[in-house]
Amino acid sequence: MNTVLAIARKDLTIEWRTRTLLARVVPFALLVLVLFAVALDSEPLILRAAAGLVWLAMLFATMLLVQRSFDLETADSALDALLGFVSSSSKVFFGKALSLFVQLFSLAVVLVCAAVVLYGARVEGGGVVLLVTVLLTATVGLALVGTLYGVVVANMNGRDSLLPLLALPVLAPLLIGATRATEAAFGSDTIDVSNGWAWAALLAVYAVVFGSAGAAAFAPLAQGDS
Amino acid sequence: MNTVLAIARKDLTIEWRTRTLLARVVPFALLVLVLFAVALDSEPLILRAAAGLVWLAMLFATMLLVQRSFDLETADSALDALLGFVSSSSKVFFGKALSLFVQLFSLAVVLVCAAVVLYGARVEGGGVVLLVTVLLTATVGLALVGTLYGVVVANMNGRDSLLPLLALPVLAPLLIGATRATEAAFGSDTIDVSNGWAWAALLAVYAVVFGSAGAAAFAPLAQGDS
Amino acid sequence: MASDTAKAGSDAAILLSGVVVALGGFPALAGVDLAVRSGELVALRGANGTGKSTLLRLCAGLTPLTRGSARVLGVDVATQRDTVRSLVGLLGHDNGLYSDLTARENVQFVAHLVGAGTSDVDAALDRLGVDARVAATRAGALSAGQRRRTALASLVVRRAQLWLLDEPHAGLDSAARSELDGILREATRSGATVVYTTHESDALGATVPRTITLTSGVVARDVMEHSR
Amino acid sequence: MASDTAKAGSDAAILLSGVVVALGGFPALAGVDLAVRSGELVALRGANGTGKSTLLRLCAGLTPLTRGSARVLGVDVATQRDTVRSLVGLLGHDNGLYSDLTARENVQFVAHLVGAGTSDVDAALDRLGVDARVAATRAGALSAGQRRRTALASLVVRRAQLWLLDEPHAGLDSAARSELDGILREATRSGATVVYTTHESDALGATVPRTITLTSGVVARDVMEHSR
Amino acid sequence: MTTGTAATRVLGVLAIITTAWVVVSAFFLTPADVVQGDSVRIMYAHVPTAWIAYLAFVTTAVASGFSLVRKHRTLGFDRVAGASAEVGVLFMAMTLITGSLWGRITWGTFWQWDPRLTTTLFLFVTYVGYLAIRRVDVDPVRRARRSSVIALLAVLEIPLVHFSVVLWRSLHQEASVLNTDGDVRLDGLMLFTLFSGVVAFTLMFVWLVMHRQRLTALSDLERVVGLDAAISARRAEGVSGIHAT
Ligand code: HEM
Ligand SMILES: Nc1ncnc2c1ncn2[C@@H]1O[C@H](COP(=O)(O)OP(=O)(O)OP(=O)(O)O)[C@@H](O)[C@H]1O
Ligand SMILES: Nc1ncnc2c1ncn2[C@@H]1O[C@H](COP(=O)(O)OP(=O)(O)OP(=O)(O)O)[C@@H](O)[C@H]1O
Ligand SMILES: [Mg+2]
Ligand SMILES: [Mg+2]
Repeated sequence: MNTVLAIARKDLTIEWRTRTLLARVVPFALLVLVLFAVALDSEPLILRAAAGLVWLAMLFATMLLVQRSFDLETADSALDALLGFVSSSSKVFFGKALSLFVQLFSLAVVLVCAAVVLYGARVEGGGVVLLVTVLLTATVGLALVGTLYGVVVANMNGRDSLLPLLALPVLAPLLIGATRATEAAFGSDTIDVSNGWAWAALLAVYAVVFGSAGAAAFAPLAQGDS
Repeated sequence: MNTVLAIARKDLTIEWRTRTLLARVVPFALLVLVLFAVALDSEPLILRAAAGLVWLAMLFATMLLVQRSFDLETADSALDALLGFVSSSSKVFFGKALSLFVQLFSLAVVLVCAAVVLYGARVEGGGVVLLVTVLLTATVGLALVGTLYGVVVANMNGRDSLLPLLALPVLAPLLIGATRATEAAFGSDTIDVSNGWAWAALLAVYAVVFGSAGAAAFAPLAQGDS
Repeated sequence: MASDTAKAGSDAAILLSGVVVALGGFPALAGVDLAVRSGELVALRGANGTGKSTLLRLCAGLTPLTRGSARVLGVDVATQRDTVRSLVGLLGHDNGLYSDLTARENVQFVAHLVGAGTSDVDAALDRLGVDARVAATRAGALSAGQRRRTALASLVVRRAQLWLLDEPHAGLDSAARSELDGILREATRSGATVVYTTHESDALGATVPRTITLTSGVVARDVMEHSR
Repeated sequence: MASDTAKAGSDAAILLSGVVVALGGFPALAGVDLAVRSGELVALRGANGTGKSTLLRLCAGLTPLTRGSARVLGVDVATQRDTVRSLVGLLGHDNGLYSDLTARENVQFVAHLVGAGTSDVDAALDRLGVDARVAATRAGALSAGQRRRTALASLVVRRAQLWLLDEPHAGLDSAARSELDGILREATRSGATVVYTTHESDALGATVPRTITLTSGVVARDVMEHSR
Repeated sequence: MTTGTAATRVLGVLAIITTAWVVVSAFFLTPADVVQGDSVRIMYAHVPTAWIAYLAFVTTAVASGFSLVRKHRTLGFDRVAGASAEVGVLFMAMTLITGSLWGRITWGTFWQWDPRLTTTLFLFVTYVGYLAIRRVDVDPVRRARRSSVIALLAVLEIPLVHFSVVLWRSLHQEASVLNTDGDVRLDGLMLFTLFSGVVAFTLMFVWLVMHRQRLTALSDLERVVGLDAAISARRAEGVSGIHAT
């Protein structure tokens, strides 16, 4: 446990020092939201798509953060050594996933606020609790899947382009679920709040599946890299 | 000229050997098209936005290809040496932009075909000539801007996240222009073909501006890197 | 040619027999038989591309075995690479540092993971001549030699049972070299086994107890000094 | 302390006076005065972190000058860095190779850009002992020493007027070292100037015409051998 | 050297015969649909290819599981996994192509953003990614581990595709525009032809995988033989090196 925290803290220290999230990923994600609006070019249309666009931006931001997280490890072959220091490689998995979760959750909060401001999305009443639950479960899922596929492509030549190819299809269900649940929280007329909770529950299941898969698969994956 | 070609050929040889474009970026861009559709989740809406979505996907793919193109140069500090070999750094600029253009143009053709199949976009008659012109001018612009900002962030820590932040705002006009012109070529009812040609002309101007800016600015930018 | 690889047994730190490692179809190691006893200090020599780094990476569990059998500290490298990794300290051609942490934070991180204390960190940094200013500078900004020193400090904190060092002298100045000499001899004295590669004739003082020379992926010579 | 930096003039390959280079606020060079004549062979020595690499990178136009004046081959480094770059061949701690091209393709690419022919490429590879198999292997898969040899072959093809080499011996085996010795001496004989850093006492045979020692960012000693 | 054996030849012949029967039956014996007309005949290719693609991906997952667990025959199972995934991607591509042609005829467009179509596309891309990972040139054991993990996760998408209609839309109130299973009513001969199609494609799948698997096994073997030669060459070099010193 201590090890997990130490690894997460190391990543967050580096993040804090380089301000990657704050100075770069957050502006990038906001920009993506704006670009969507530009590409769509129609008010009612944007409002309808708000939830989907927020999560799409989250997906792209996840790719960036995962790449960054593993570039740190592979730039000077630190991962090789790191795996020798810990008693079980799954600790590395959870440590890196934890720091990713913290970053993604902060980003998600910012993006939802941006959606309220930019797209005119509205959250009220029971929607708030649902929204927070969705943000939590979905970002946990993103962090776990991101870390898992991050280590798959770590050390590979051209990993920047390989990561999205592998991770995005797997994240598609998460995108759909999070979008639907967020729509419900935004008070859409095509989906009600109770249905939103059903989606949130599915997101939780998704996170658990990938958490266990990641813990189990990390060792053979990390072992294999050079 | 010879130097420009040699540099472009080197990049394309590496591309051919690693198949980054074919095996990864093309699937990634197609995936982005699909994810957009999933996030929007409404047929008529998707059709309306088709042109915008194609160019948005192109923008993201450009980020990947530019990163890859400069990772090659900086991984072992090859750029430092390369700049010493050429009589003028603008040759490096045009060489790298040329190889990027070749890759982006192929990608654009694939994406437009995908839009026809997936989004039900239609091109006929005079639209074809307009479309080809737009693809050419817009990808030239993308290649030039991408190369210019690629060298700005080359050698910077955490460039993966910095590049989109810097380049995307600059590319916003290109996104708008290419979207409008492509809409016209797709036979939209909000914009006609002659207007489309006006946008295409603007794209050409944009490309020329960034071509000259790039040629002029490349030397001081490349010099400044550590 | 004093070959002396027959001594196996339970106290063997490294025991290779018929080891082949193919990289991209090329046999970087083409049948290596080798036994290193616990507590030995071994220099690995040979021309460029003869397989020294490959041998070290194999023993550290980083490169898969293609043929033959390899045991490190009694553990089978082919099947239990995870265990091997946790017993071995490897310094490769890369330093394994996080460039956005300071030199001290890098060593501290390792110390935390392996359960060493702050005093160990200070002692290690001090020993390798990483002064306070350098220790407080981000690793990415350090000079080549300072980075190498920091990586060695992490290794000292680590206290592995088997030390594998790939050209540890590269980039170090003469002061750091003689310090490294002392560190390696001390490590073997306290029971650890040390294998390092080098291209320099006078790298570790004049007398290295045992020198193994590789040629084209096989052991060509294995020379012991008579007394330690 | 035989200081001998006063000799300036039009045939100076490097002429530094009062050079300060600050990196992240730290004066890596803290006032260097130095003159190197064309055709000289100079070894740069000093402990880790004393500014050797910084000095070479400054002369190659890769690091900006903070104070003082610096001319390389008659060109002002502060204002005409592009020109400086094209006159100087630098081998840094990195090798500058494209890992997806083969060793031969890497050298060939350089040759193409600088206008050298295929025979030059073959000669350079041959000279540095890069055999056909290694030349046809992607640079990313080569051993540390093979990569270094390939980078040196590129430099030979380059035929720069001023050669700056940062620990060129690191990773090379003894055969490659003596070949490098020959290459550098030949280069100076044909009029080029060579400055290299090293930590090894016997790196380039016994007699190096001139040895400059840095301490804490300033020149501490500058020793000439009496005869060349 | 060939990759054929008596078994594969029998399989091949059987596959050809059943396929021929399916073609004849699909085009000439079965009736046209009341609603869809002759275009319904695409179904006999479309549906079986989808199911065989599932079969292929499940095979990949099972083989990958064995490859991860077994210490010794890792590479053998990995070869089967790879071969099966290749064939599966081929079949899935055929599902997509026949489906969109069918769509072009019945809906007037190649593609609709229907949940099943979309998830099918994701499934397809996932396995394209899987094949991309397999293409990365690393040590075979390492590659086997990585791709096995991916295959085991990817196979979870199949239920997603199959139940997507229920999962996705049921939460929406509107009925689905495209009802994939509703508007085709199958009489006895149609059903029989459909299942003949399944049988024919299964045979073809097994035949293709066996060949593909053997082909990679052969090239692996060739690599081993090549390695043997390379090892002796390198050892010879080493011996001459020893004499030189
Ligand atoms: C590109 C377009 C299409 C794709 C990607 C596609 C994909 C699929 C898939 C994956 C299945 C297997 C479902 C399963 O059993 O889990 C399937 C089954 C089926 N498809 Fe399609 N399809 C497409 C277009 C169409 C069209 C246009 C029709 C008819 C109008 C159609 C009719 C059917 C029928 C009748 C089945 C079998 C019954 C069922 O399992 O639902 N499909 N399709
Ligand atoms: N993918 C590959 N394809 C072909 N040859 C390879 C590949 N990977 C490694 N090699 C070869 O295997 C050998 C690896 O040698 P290794 O790195 O162990 O050498 P070394 O003894 O450490 O050399 P150095 O002294 O230069 O560090 C080299 O000859 C290299 O060319
Ligand atoms: N951003 C920075 N902040 C603080 N100090 C820095 C920074 N960048 C460089 N330095 C310091 O400047 C010096 C640079 O030295 P340089 O790399 O030139 O040393 P060197 O003589 O080549 O050493 P080595 O023998 O280790 O290669 C080092 O002491 C380093 O710590
Ligand atoms: Mg080596
Ligand atoms: Mg240095």
